[in-house]
Amino acid sequence: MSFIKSKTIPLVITVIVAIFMLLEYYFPVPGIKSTAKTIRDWAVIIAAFALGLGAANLLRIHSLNIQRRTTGIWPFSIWLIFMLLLFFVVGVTLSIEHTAYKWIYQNGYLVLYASVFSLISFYVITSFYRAMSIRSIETSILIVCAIFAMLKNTPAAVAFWPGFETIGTWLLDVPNASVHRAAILTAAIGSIALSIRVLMGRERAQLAE
Amino acid sequence: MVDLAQISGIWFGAALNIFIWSLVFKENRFYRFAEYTFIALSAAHFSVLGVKSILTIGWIPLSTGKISYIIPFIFGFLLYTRFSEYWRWLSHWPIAILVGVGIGLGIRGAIDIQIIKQIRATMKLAVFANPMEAFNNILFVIMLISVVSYFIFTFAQEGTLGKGYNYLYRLGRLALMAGFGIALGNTVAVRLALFTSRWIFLIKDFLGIG
Amino acid sequence: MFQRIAELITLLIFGFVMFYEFNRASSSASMPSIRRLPALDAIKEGVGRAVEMGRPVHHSMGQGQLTRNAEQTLVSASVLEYVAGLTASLGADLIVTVRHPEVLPVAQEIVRESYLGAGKPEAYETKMVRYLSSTQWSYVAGVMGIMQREKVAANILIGAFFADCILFAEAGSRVGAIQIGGTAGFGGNLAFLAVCCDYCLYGEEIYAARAYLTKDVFQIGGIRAQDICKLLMTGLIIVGLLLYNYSDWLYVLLSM
Amino acid sequence: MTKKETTLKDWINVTVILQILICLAVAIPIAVPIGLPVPITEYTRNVYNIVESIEPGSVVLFTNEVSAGGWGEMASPTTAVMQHLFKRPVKIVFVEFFEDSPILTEMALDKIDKGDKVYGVDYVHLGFVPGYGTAVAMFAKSVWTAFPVDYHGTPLEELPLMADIEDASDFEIQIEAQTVPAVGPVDMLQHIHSPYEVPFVVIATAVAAPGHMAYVESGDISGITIGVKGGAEYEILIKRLGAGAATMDAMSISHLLLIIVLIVGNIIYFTKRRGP
Repeated sequence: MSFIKSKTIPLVITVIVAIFMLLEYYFPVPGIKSTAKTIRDWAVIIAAFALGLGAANLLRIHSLNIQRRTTGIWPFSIWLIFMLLLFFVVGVTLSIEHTAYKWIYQNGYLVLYASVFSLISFYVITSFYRAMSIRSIETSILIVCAIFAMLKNTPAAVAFWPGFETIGTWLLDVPNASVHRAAILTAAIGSIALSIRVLMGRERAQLAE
Repeated sequence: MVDLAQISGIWFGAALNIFIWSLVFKENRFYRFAEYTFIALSAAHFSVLGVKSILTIGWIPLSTGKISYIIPFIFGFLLYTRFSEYWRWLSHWPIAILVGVGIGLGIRGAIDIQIIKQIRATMKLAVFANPMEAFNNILFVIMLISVVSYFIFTFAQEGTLGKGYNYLYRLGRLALMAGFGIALGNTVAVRLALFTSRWIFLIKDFLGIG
Repeated sequence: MFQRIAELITLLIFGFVMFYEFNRASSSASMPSIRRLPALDAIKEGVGRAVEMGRPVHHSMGQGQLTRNAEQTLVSASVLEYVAGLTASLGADLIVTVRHPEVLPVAQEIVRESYLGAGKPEAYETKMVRYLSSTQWSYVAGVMGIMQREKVAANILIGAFFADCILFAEAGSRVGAIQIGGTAGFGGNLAFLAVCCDYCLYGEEIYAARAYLTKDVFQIGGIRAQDICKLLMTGLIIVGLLLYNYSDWLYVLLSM
Repeated sequence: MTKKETTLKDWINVTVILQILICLAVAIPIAVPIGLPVPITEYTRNVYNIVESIEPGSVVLFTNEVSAGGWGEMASPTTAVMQHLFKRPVKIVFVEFFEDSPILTEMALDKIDKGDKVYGVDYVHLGFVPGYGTAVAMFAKSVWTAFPVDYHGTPLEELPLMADIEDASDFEIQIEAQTVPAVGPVDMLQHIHSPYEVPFVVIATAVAAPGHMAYVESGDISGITIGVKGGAEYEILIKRLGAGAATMDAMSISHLLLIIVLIVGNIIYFTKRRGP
C-alpha cells in the first residue's frame, strides 16, 4: 500500500506522458501520434474538471466570509456567489449564444477586462516618476534608451525630426534584438534543464516535496 | 429608435469602468463591487466553457464508443479525492498527467525555435560586410555573448579568466539594461493605446462628444 | 526531418551533460557555489518584516498553467515551498493567489505540507490559498484588491507574468510592501517588473531558484550543467560565425 | 468605526496630479482632434508591399489571437490589413485559436467594405478551436479535422473555397494578429511556418514587437506591423482613415508627457540627493 501511496507513481506517470509527447514529435509513427493526441485530449478534460475545484474554493472562501461577517467584505461575497451561480446557470441552460448571456458578457466582462488592463497607464506614469531603485550608470542607460524608444513611437516627434525614427529603429533592430536573442537562448536552456530535472525526478514541486 | 439593451449596456459598462479606475485613488467599495463582479463573471464563464469542452471533447467520443475516454473522466474525478484525508494521495495522479503534457510540449517547443534557429541566425551575420553593417553585426554578437555570460552562475570569478569574465558580466548587465529601456519605451505605446480606447468609449460612446 | 534530428541531437547533448553533472555532484565532495542572487536572499528579509509588522506575505503562482508555461509554474511552486516554510516557522500570515484551477491543488498541497513539516498544522487555514478565476485581468483585479485590503508586507511575484506585472508591483508599492519579482518571459513586462520591484530575477535566473534556495548538491549540479550548455552554445556561435564568414562551403550549407 | 477626516491635502499629491495629467493628455485630443502629422515607417510599408504582391487567386490564412482587452490596440491594424486583403483579388480563410477572438473577427468583418467578395467562395470564417498550440498543430495537419463546420455552423462541404484546402501547405501566406500570451507567433512558426514553409506576417502589439524582432531578423517573420501606430500608418497607406488615425494625437501628447515626467522625475531625484 505504501508503494501505491508513494510519490513514485505520479512521477512515473509524468515521465511516460512526457516521453509520449516527445516521441510523437521526433518519431511521428501513426500509433504513437494517435496515442499522444489522445493523451492531450485527456489533459484538456482533466483541466476542465479542475475548474470545479476552483469554483469550490471560491464558494468556500466566500461563504466563510459571510459566516464570519468579515468587515466590509461579506455583502460583496454574497453578491459574488449570486453572480457566479446566476451566470453559470444562464450559460449552461440557455447556452452562451443567448442574448442575456451575451449582454452581460459584452457590457460586464469585456468592459471590466479592458478597464483593468488599461489601469496600467495610471501606474506607468507614477512608476516613471519614481523611476528606478538601482541608481547608477545602468539606470541612466535604461532611461536614455527608454526615452529614444518612446520618441520613435511619438508620431509628432518623428514628423519633427525623422532621425528619432532611425535611432529608435536601430535600437530595436540591433541592441534590442541582440539582448532578446540572448535572453531567449538562455531562458530556453533554463527551461529545458528544468524539464529534464523534472523527468529525472529531481524537481518535484508539483508533488509538494 | 433607442435600443434599451444597448443604452443600459453602455451605462452599466461606463459605471464599471469608472469603479475599476477608482482604485488609483484608494481601494473602496465601488472598486470592490466591480472586482467581485469580475471574478464571479470570469469564474462562471470559464466554468461554462469547461462544461462545454467536457461535453464536446470527452462525452461525445465516449458516447460514440471510444471507451478509452472513460480514463480522463476517472482522472478528473480523482482530483476531488483531495477532500478526503484517506484518499488524497490519488489526487497527485491527474496532476502528474498535466505536468507530463506541459513538460513534454515545453521541451519540444523550445529547441528548434528558441535555440537552433536563433544560433543559426547569429552564425549567419556578415562580419566583413560594409562598415555600418559590420559594426552593427559585431555589436550584436558582443552584446549577445555578454548577456549570455551574465546568466552563467557557477563558474569561479578568480584568476585572469575570472577577471575577463567579470568584465563580460558587467557589460552584460549594461546590455540588459539597454534592452530593458528599449522594451520599456515600446511597451508604453501599447498601454497608452488601450487607455486611449477606453477614453474613446467614455467620451464618444458614453458622453457622445466628438 | 533533418531539422528534427538536429533537435533530437541537441536534446540528447543536454540530457547527457545533465546526467554527467548529476553523477559528478553525487560523487565529488566540493561543488561550485552559485553566484549571489539578492532577490532570493530578500525573501527571508521580507517574511521577517511581515512578522514584525503583523501583516501578511503574498505569493502569486503567476499566470502559468501546468500544461503551458509549466516550467515557470513549477519554479513558482518551488519558491512557494521555501516561502511557506518560512512563514510557518516564523509565524507570518500567508496569502497565496492562484489563477488557473489546476494549479490550486498543487499550491494547497505545498502550503499544507510545509505547515505540517514545520510542526504547525493548526496554523494552516483554507483561506490561505485562494483561486481568483481563470481570466488574466480578473485575477489581477482580485490580487490588487487583496493586496490593498489586507496590507501585505511582502509581495513575491516569481513565475510566469505578462503585462500584469506592473499592476501587481505598483499595487504592492502603494501599501509599502517589499517586492520580489522574477519572470522568464522577456520584453517590456520584465522591464517593468525590474523597475517597480525592490528585487528582481531576470529571465533565466528564476530557473536557478530551487538550487539556490535548497543548496542541494544535485540541484547545483543541474545549474552547472546549464552553464556548460551555455558555454557550448557560445563556442558554437563563435566558431560558426568565423567559418561562415571565412569559408565558402559552410556558407552554402548554412544558406540552405 | 471611527471615520478618518480626509482633507483636500491628503488627496492632492504628486501621484494624483500625474494621474489626472495623463487622463487629460489622452482625453482632450480625443474630444478635440488636433491633427498632428503621422510619418510612415519601413515595417508597415513592407507589410503593405507584401499584401500588395500576393499572387491573385491564392488563399490567405488569417489567424486572430487577439483578446478582448487587446482589441483596443489591435482593432485598427487588424481591420486595416483585412480591408486591404478584401481589396485584393485573393481568397481569405479566418481562423481563431483564442476564445475571445471570433467575436472580434466578426466585429471587424462588419466594419469593412467587402466589395464584391462572397462568403464561402472568396472568404470563410472558420471560428475558434480550443487547445492553443495543440490546436494549431492539429489545424496545420488537417484543416477539415479541426473544423467540421465553420463559425456559422455550415458544414465545410457546402463552402466551395474549402474544397481546395487540406492542410497548411495550401495557404500562400499567413497573417496573424495576436495579443494573448497563451498562443501566438511561436506556435505558428513551430507548427505552420517551419514544417509547411508558409510565409508569416505578424500584426503585433507594441509590447510584443521587441520580442518578435529576433524572429524578424532571422527571417522567420517576413513582415510586422507594430501597435496602433502601425494601424494608423496602414490606414493612411490604404487611404481609409479609421480608429488608428483618431488616436494618434493622444499618442503623441501622452508620450511627450511621459518623457517629460521621466526627465523631471530624475532631475528631482538627483537634486534631492545632492541637497542637504
